[in-house]
Amino acid sequence: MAIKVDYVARETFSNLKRNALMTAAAVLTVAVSLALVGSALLVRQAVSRATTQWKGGVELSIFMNPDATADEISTIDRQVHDMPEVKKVTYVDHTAAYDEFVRIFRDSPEFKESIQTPDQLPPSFRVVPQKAELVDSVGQRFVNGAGVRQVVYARDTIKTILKVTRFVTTFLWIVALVALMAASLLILNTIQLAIFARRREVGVMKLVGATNWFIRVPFMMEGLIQGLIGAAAAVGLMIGLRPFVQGQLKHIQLLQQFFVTSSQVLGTGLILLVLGSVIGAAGSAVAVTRFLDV
Amino acid sequence: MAIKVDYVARETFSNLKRNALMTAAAVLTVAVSLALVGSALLVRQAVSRATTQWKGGVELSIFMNPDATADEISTIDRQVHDMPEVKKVTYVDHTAAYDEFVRIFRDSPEFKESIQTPDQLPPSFRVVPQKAELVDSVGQRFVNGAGVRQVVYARDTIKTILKVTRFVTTFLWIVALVALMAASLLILNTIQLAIFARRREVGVMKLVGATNWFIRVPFMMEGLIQGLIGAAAAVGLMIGLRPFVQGQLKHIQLLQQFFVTSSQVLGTGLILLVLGSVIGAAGSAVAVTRFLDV
Amino acid sequence: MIRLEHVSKTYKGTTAALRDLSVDIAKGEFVFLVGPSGSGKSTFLRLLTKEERPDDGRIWVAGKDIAHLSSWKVPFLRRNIGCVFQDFKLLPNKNVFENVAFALEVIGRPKHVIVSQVPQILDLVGLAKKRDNLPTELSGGEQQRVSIARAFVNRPLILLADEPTGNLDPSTSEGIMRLLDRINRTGTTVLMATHDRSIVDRMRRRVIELDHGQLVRDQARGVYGVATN
Amino acid sequence: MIRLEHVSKTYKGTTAALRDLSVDIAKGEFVFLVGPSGSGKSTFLRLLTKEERPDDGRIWVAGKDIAHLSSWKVPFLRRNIGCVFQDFKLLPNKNVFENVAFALEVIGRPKHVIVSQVPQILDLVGLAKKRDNLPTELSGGEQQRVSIARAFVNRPLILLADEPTGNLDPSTSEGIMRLLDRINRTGTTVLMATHDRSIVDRMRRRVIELDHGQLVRDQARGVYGVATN
Ligand SMILES: Nc1ncnc2c1ncn2[C@@H]1O[C@H](COP(=O)(O)OP(=O)(O)OP(=O)(O)O)[C@@H](O)[C@H]1O
Ligand SMILES: Nc1ncnc2c1ncn2[C@@H]1O[C@H](COP(=O)(O)OP(=O)(O)OP(=O)(O)O)[C@@H](O)[C@H]1O
Ligand SMILES: [Mg+2]
Ligand SMILES: [Mg+2]
Repeated sequence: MAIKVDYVARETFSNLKRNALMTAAAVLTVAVSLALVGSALLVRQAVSRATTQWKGGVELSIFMNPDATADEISTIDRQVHDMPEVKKVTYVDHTAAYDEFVRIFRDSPEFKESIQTPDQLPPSFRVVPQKAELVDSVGQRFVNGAGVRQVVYARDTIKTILKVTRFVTTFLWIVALVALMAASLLILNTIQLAIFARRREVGVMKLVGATNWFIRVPFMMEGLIQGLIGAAAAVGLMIGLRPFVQGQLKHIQLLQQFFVTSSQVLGTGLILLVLGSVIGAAGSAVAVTRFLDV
Repeated sequence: MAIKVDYVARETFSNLKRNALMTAAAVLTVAVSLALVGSALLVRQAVSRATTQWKGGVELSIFMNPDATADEISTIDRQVHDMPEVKKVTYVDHTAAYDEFVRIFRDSPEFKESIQTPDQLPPSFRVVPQKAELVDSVGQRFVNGAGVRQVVYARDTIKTILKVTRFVTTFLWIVALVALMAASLLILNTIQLAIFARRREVGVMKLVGATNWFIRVPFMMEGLIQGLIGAAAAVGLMIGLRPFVQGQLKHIQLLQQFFVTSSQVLGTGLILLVLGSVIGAAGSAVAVTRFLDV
Repeated sequence: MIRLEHVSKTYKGTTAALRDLSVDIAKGEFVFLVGPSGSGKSTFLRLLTKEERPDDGRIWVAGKDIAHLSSWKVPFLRRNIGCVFQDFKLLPNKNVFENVAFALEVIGRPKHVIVSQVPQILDLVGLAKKRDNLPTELSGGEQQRVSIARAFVNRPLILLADEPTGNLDPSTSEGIMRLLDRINRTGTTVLMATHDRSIVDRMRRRVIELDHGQLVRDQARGVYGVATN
Repeated sequence: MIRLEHVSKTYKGTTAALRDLSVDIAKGEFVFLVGPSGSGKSTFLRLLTKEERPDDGRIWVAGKDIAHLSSWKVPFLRRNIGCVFQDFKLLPNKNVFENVAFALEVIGRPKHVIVSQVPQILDLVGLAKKRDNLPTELSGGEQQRVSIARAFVNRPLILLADEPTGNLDPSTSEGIMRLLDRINRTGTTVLMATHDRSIVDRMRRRVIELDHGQLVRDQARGVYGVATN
């Protein structure tokens, strides 16, 4: 037997209205719980963006001999530019190397004085590979190049960054999962309690001849709507708080990379809405089924 | 009229048993919520410990002239050691400075070759002040000391670390507060719903002549016990998960400072227990009062 | 229409609510179920709707062996049976109109049928003016009449009424009994548990008397009882 | 003992549950409250326990003007009044013994009193064997008797009984009426709303009849009514 749409709609809305306290309780729980999940997801995305940036900053330097010929230099230059794994190349000539040397050792004059002319310093290529993982293989190509004196990697830095990134990402996945589980538990809990308060009603419906689905569907719709409203509130909270948090983060150099785009926020919001409605509807269905055996 | 202890005890325990579903729901909510609050508090403590350590690592260097006399050096040595603001001093002589220079520029041989003998490098004092904030004032004392060539601060590093620390601490305070508010909301919510399911019972008690306190006290005891059990579960969770998380963190150099002591865990646990019982008891009292007006 | 064979039912902690009961009720009969408080009348009625399961014995309702009815068919069994419950069992969140309409919605009746039939039956039980009240806003007798209206409204094959006049004054009771009688004349089998001596004595229909769960009397055109007072 | 002066009560959505009612009941009286379903009997009783507030008029119970009773004193008013509710109002989570004992615990009676008095009163209403059952595990009449036992057990000054025999068979009813009579003879004022013609006619006590919330008859040694059937 098909269940009539207008019956379900009427039933759902009058129940939402009549059980205002329970509706409020369920919506609140969904909102708080999903806000938690959403935050975990967003932080995770921000971290992954920030680490990509940091990783992108990982580079290698190909130092030429101070007396390398222009020919040798331009050969290397061409080879580097032709590699698809390379994202960016900068050529640092004698003068630039000296300027940088001076800048780095501004506070340590004793080093500065040890180098008198730019020619003492070797020119070099700064190479940024597409991925941090490619640093090794790119460098290997040039170790024995003509006029190349040495290839220098930021090995330790890379390793640390990769480690930290892997840890933080795993950690935040776990946080998001735990948050999701906690949220589901709390939401189911609330729905269970709300339907528990109406168990006699369910029993009476059965005694009057209602089929299980006839009773279940309005409850599921109710749960779905509660879940949806709760999720919408959570999304609203996230969108509302973003400018504030972002504003705080701007002040800190290290954390400037640490932000999420609007589309990420919207994507996460969509996930929350889907989660909210699914948990709401499925939770109600499960909870009401416990009392259907009359 | 005094309310009898044995009445309250009997009432409380038989209610906890008879309303098993609601008890479970309330305990679960308290446990999940307080675990959240507890985690936020612990992370905050770990961060504050880690930043103290990092800040403790902030130092300044007093570079002597490469040709400073032994007299000049020992005068500075004595002065630095006498300052109460100073935590730790290390003297880096010519040889040590050269060793470090070689180590730092291991990957950049072109620099290494510019310094030929240890005597070219100046000896220095590494000074760690008691607090990162004192770096400036300590350094100021020696700028014009005899034989002192220059005082070098890690100014930018200090500033960044201080900023990050201040931000992270504030951020975690906010997270803990929000978690606490969310937890309170969820717990009150659950209690409210549970008592809502028993509103008729409360009404009947009133009609039979029970005073408000006669009804309220067993409900409060019930809430207190639910809160206590929930908080205990949260504490158990925290204690149980600590070795695992700590184990994960050990693998990462940067985050090795990032841990909490057992006493901090116990302190936080105590806070949670108090919070759980207070929220449980007070929440029940408030929730039941709504239905006492018969 | 209704047949019980050697039916027994014991709730936990009760000596026995029903013991070895065998009863046969034909289509179109009007039967009073009498007996002292706690003698098993409500249990008897609850077995017919599968609200309770017998420990022993077999039960046929409308030609079906309900012991072997798969649980998804139970709602369809119940739609053939109108039930006036002793404790009314109204839906607390629905008003009078919606409570009665619910019995029609459950069997998928279209809206125009609901809109025409419900006010009619509410009129019949004298509750036309209370159609928008919630059950908590009704007097005891009014709640009972809503329960009666709901049981009647979908013209069931069988009508089970558990003390349908317990909270009604004599003249309202009489109105309800006339209604029951009218429904019975259209072919509905009526089984009514009651304590109301004057109604039973006046109607002179078949009387089944239970005592401590046992059948102690089954009398065509019977009276309430032989007890004096 | 009980005095109402020009009391009116209108629920939202009702024309009027009580209209300008004035009644005076002396200590030790036994009064039947009769009237058709929905005439305001339960409302009358609910006003006396401050379960409802009158819109108008004044009410004295046990010498106190209950319109001006501060709300923390209401429980103490109620302890002087035993109440048999039409819908029983048993505590669903407590068994029979505990439900009855609760009325004694509320007024701080010591344990030995409870342990001796409760079984006694349960015996009196014929429920000694059901003392450990929960309300949902009782028949309708048994629930009603628990409600009666709870109202009696603390020997109140006033006993309000709202159709206390609605779910009881005639012989159990008679037992309850004998009990009520006995209690009344010890000085308790009894006010009983009922639809049971035979009880009222047999007892010949004062009868107050309501109709549509108005007092239509107040008769010493009266009968149920003049309606014929
Ligand atoms: N759910 C239950 N659990 C345990 N015992 C029960 C349950 N329901 C009924 N009983 C017991 O079974 C017996 C028969 O109950 P039933 O409700 O059938 O009586 P009844 O004839 O309807 O009585 P009344 O006229 O008072 O309504 C009673 O002794 C009752 O206490
Ligand atoms: N809470 C309420 N809200 C609105 N109307 C109410 C409420 N309680 C009672 N009424 C109405 O007030 C009128 C009197 O109700 P009351 O319960 O006093 O009647 P009664 O004499 O006890 O009837 P019965 O014999 O059926 O129990 C009825 O019409 C009823 O519908
Ligand atoms: Mg019964
Ligand atoms: Mg009434």
